[in-house]
Amino acid sequence: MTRVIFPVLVVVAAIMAFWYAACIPMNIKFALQTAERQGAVISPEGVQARRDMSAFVLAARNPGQWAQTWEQAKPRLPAPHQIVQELWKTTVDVKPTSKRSLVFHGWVTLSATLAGFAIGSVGGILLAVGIVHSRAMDMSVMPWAIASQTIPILAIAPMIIVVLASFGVQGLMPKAIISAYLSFFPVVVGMVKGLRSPSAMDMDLVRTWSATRAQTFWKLRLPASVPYLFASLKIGVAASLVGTIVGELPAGGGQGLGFRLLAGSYYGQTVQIWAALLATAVLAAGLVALIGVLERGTLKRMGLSR
Amino acid sequence: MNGNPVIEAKHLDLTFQTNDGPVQALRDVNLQIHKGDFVSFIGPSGCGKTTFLRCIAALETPTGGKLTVNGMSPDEARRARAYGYVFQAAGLYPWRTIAGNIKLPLEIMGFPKSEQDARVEKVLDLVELSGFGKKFPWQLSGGMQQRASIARALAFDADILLMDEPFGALDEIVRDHLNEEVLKLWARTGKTIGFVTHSIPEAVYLSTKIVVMSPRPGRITDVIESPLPKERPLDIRDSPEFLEIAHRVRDGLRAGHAYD
Amino acid sequence: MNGNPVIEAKHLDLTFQTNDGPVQALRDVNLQIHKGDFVSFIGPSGCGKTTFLRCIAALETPTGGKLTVNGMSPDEARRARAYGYVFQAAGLYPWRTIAGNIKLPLEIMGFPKSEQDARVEKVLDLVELSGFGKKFPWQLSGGMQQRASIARALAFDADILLMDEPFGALDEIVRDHLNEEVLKLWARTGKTIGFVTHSIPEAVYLSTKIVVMSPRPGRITDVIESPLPKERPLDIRDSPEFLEIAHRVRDGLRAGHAYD
Amino acid sequence: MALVIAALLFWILAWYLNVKLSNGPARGTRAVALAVPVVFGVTILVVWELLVRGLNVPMVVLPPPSQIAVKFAASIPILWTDFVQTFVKGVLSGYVIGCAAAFGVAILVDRSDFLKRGILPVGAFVAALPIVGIAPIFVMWFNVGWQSKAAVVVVMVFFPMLVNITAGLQETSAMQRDQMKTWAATYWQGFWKLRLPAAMPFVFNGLKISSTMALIGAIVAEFFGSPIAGMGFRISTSVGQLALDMVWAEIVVAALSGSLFYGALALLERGVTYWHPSQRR
Amino acid sequence: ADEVTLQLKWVTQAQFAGYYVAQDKGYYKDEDLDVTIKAGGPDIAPEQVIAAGGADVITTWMAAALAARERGVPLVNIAQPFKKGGLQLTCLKSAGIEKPEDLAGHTLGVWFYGNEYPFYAWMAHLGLKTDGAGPDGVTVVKQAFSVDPLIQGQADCISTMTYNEYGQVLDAGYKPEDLTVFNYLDMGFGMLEDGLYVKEDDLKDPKFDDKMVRFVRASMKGWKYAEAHPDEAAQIVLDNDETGAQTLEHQEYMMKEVAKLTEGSDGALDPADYEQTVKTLLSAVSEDNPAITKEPEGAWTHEITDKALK
Ligand SMILES: Nc1ncnc2c1ncn2[C@@H]1O[C@H](COP(=O)(O)OP(=O)(O)OP(=O)(O)O)[C@@H](O)[C@H]1O
Ligand SMILES: Nc1ncnc2c1ncn2[C@@H]1O[C@H](COP(=O)(O)OP(=O)(O)OP(=O)(O)O)[C@@H](O)[C@H]1O
Ligand SMILES: Cc1ncc(C[n+]2csc(CCO)c2C)c(N)n1
Ligand SMILES: [Mg+2]
Ligand SMILES: [Mg+2]
Repeated sequence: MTRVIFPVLVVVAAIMAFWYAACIPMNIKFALQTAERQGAVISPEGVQARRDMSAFVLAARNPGQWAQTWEQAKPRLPAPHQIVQELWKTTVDVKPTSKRSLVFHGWVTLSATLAGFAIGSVGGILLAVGIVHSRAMDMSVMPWAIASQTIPILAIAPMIIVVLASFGVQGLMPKAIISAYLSFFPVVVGMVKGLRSPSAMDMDLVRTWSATRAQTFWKLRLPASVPYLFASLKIGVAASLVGTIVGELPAGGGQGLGFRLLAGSYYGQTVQIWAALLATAVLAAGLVALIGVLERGTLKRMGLSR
Repeated sequence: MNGNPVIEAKHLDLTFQTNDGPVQALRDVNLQIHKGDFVSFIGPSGCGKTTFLRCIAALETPTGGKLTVNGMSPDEARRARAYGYVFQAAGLYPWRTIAGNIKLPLEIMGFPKSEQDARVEKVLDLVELSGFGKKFPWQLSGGMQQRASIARALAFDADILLMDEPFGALDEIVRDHLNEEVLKLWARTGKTIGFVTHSIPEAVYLSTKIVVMSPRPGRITDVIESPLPKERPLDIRDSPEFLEIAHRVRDGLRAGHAYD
Repeated sequence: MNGNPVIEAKHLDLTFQTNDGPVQALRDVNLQIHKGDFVSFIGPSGCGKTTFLRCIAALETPTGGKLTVNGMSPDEARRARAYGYVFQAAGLYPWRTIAGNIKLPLEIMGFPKSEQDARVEKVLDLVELSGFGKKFPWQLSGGMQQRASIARALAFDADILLMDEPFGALDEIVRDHLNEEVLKLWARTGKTIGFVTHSIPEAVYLSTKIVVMSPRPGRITDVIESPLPKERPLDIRDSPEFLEIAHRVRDGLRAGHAYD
Repeated sequence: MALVIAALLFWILAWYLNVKLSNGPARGTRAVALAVPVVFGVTILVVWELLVRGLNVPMVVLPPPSQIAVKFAASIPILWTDFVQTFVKGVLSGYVIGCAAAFGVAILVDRSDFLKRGILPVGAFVAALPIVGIAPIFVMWFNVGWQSKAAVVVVMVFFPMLVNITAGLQETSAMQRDQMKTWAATYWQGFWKLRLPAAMPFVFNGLKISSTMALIGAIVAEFFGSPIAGMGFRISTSVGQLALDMVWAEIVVAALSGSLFYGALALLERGVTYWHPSQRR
Repeated sequence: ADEVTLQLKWVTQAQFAGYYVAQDKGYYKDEDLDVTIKAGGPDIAPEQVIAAGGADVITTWMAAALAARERGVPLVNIAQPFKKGGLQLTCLKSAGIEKPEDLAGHTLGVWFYGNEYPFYAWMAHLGLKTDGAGPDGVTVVKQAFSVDPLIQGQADCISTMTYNEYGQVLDAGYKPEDLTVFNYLDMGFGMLEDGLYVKEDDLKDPKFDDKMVRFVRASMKGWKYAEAHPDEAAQIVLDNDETGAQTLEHQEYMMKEVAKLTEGSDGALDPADYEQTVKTLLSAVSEDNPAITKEPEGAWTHEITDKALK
């Protein structure tokens, strides 16, 4: 564990240093404009004169304004501490049930993600079972499954939402279905691989015992596929989350981290965008880690880890 | 020998259809195996030993000739669970304990729970693995795994035991030891055994009948009935009779061997 | 034998530090190998044969004692490209043809292009694979692959050839054949050869000196100088001298063996 | 209603045909391997057409395939402009830059165990960022042109590639590396002659995964600002204009270019990793 | 109570205050209506939603509604709470733009999603090409619903709504005197915004008709209340915002600006405004601007408002 923590800390520290440094050229123009308006002496004077100058030159000529680049309300690039403050404000300082709480929105997104992930992985597993057992399905479905993933989901997401709404399906479900659409594919691919992982010898062996297809499935294929299943579930859950966010974008005006992202972009609230982004990443990392824990537990129980 | 043969092949042919054209794996194979025989198949790589064993086990379908097992077709025999099959690698399922692995065919064949446990105990004992039932395969050495795999093939008490190079992956000394064990087992149970091997001493040491095959297309070039007694200590391998049979096998092999 | 030893080990110790505590792989190993010797190492699994060979090749660093190769430290010898090493599996790169594989060490060592081709031709000839240079490894049989891997170790003409169970994966008959080939090669080139094997007949058939090792911690229990002549037809293996040495080796092995 | 029943019948019939084809005597052949998915695809289109017409689905909700095809044929110049804008300028440039960057970092990570332990977990976290959130930021930073789309693609492609290349470089066996050592090979000799070729199956795995993601990323980014060309631009604009046939024509272009991109990579893979067991047979 | 589903064009904000106030103050309940207000978003086309049966009534811009009508979704305007339009092009004086003729050669941010029709009509009128800058053309970029392009210096003009983005530009530190504003309405290219539309066929059902009468009556009551009490209305909107991302300050600003647009409308559509909208749309029919190609018929009715306002 400590073998990892120290290098990670070093890398994170390096990123932070770079980040603060990057804030200066990114935000300097606006900082100078504000400062000038408040009467500070800026070189060169006047928005017009600075319009086409390089941010680096401006930063170099006005070192006195650097601090300002880390404190703007709507910066191009918010400084890390601003994001942390925003996160703090929207998680700890407000009730978790409040609409202003990221915990609340995180929960909404999470529940749609989990629902979508459940649909997607169950669907993916069933499809994989079909593909493994039916040649016709194998040959016809697989190429189209790949093609389906090249469709820009964001383009059809609104249509899915509209069509489902006309059937009275609203709220969590449309998002979950879009999220399922993104998560089923890695699960299908992984499960097909896993269900086919028993060697020819393994398959022959159960044949010598005159096992039925169902017995072969439950006693050989399924257990053999477990490691593959977990590997693809990890990819699938991350994809699920992206799907939920994508499903939230066109819907507009609802609850969830995706809306926070979008609302942030409508009102130029960059700090809010970054906070929502970070919250999403934490959620994704958490979900993947959770599956990792389940994986380790299951594989250990199955005697597959050593 | 006495009575009807347990396994009988008459003019057996098998041709695989491959992308590069047909491959004739077996041609005009004739053989009788009687109850209680220990038959070894030896021959260069690719000569059809495995294919023949698989035909008996109904894992391949011959393209010509006739093959009967206990008077039935191989597929009927398979469905009647007439044999246990041991592959070269132990092929134990890593997610099941040793006992779980041995229980697997019993579950599939629908043995009652209580009997399953009893049988597992019995065969574990038979291969000298009592006490290892709760271990996972990877916690055992290669030799022990191979014994567990034999135990698994024995558990449902089929009359015929087919083994395809079961000890190919083991080192010579462990192999010697397992050879002794198999012989003891055979003596104790009186099963009919078909055994594929690459090793001349192993074939001679174990068998009552040695079938020498030659490749492309796989034919039987020699069938040697062993005059060795049933009781065989390891150092029988230095005896003149042993060496003589070994010599005959080697000559038979040499004759039909292409090196690559 | 005459002159300075090519390889000399004095009180060699090697302990691996593992998660489960230290594992002593070699203890107090003393051995001299002279120019032109053919030395076989035999012993049960885990006795340290591979480890010893790897020490010579500077792939492991001994934790005690002294080891010299041509009077240098093993690492110096490695950098001077003093030896060719043949691993158990052929280890050919599937994306290179046979010729490309053999050329690989030559490229790395910076041989000029024209010489590379000449050498490839020569060693392909030596292992009787002329004409197969343009094939890919997977298009060859296991035996041929193993010969290609030997050719690769020979291509840059190192004085010492170290082989770690090079024929372990092959069937007995192909193995016999390759044994003959290696002997011829050795006779022709006069190289010093270190050879690890599990097979008693192989060790006896090939070597001028057989080193028997015992496990945990790996020690040398016997060093047998072979009285067999340099010229060795295959049926020398049925001669009384051969059997006697084989017996001595087997006894040495038995003494130190735990079955599992 | 009749059309709905016809759709159902057609489905059953086509499925029966596919089952027959794929289990029939010609099962191994190339023709069948091609015919079966084609039959499946055609079935979907026919069933779609029949259902849309049979159930009187409004055209502004879901147009029938025939109408999409007509629109497609009539709008080829526009579709081509959009394809060039999004795919050629945005996706390809971002893809190349992203893969190259991943390659560079992979070598760094490969050479330093410290960096490996530090960068990979952080990278995994960064990869969890939803691109839809990054897209508006990048549009703000890099302007509405193709550059911002390329930047989004770079970010999307970078991590899957890094992970795959790093894993691939570790793919060699200890034996193969020992072999290099016995020949006293340098790091770069070992890299070019052993580890890179051995890594190729992984590299292509990464290339294929990121190819589909790259296109989606570029289209998403166009939703947050673009010149008045591009697949994402056209899709969102056409939705606003209720020109759903145009939306679907663009989706067809996206799926087609995505699949072709994927197919091209698979073909290249076949050429480069001809030696890998998965490519033989 | 009768159920009514209203699909908005955009996210919850003071632009739709009248409906939220009507809901909050119980005006709908008083009319025996159970109203569901569905927020929209950038990629939700309300016309599509109503066509698919996901809503009974929608708010949208007239251009989009007429376009939908041509594409087989016969929408009818039943009420027009917005008398004036808030869409405008906001330019930087510092970029040298003071009057329409100065636009040539500049980069303009335009909203698409069906909001682009007035812009194209205006450009056609000015004779400016929209496919690239030059002495007689402008560079058009699709602007997301944010003011970033102007602030970041990526465009010299951007689309704004008086009640929303314009305020954001001011927030960013620009003074009104730094900016040149072209209001489409003032220039004669105005289009009716935010009207209430239903499907023509539905209106044939007297029960639906009656429902709409009550709905429009209650909504207009809501609008008038919101106009009179902007701060309270803003708070109501904020309470209905699910994202929790809106600020009271901004909604108050928006409500005050929106009130200027709804002021003077009793809900009934002014046929003159309708004529202007149609004229504008027909004046610039092109590949880029395929809103409508011919004079629409029956696209509005006074039937509902007449009954509602009695
Ligand atoms: N499924 C198959 N399809 C095509 N050819 C096959 C198939 N199985 C075996 N063969 C071919 O049939 C011949 C006999 O193969 P078989 O496996 O029976 O040989 P073997 O004697 O068991 O060899 P080994 O000692 O290497 O195990 C070989 O030439 C082999 O290539
Ligand atoms: N890298 C290592 N780390 C820890 N222990 C090791 C390592 N390599 C070998 N060992 C241990 O050292 C001992 C000797 O191993 P070695 O591989 O030399 O045996 P061997 O005689 O070659 O066996 P085999 O015949 O199975 O190849 C074994 O107990 C092994 O487990
Ligand atoms: C009917 C209707 N049509 C278009 C818009 C578009 N619109 C108005 S304000 C705004 C920017 C965000 O405040 C946008 C895009 C709308 N709201 N309502
Ligand atoms: Mg075989
Ligand atoms: Mg070894």
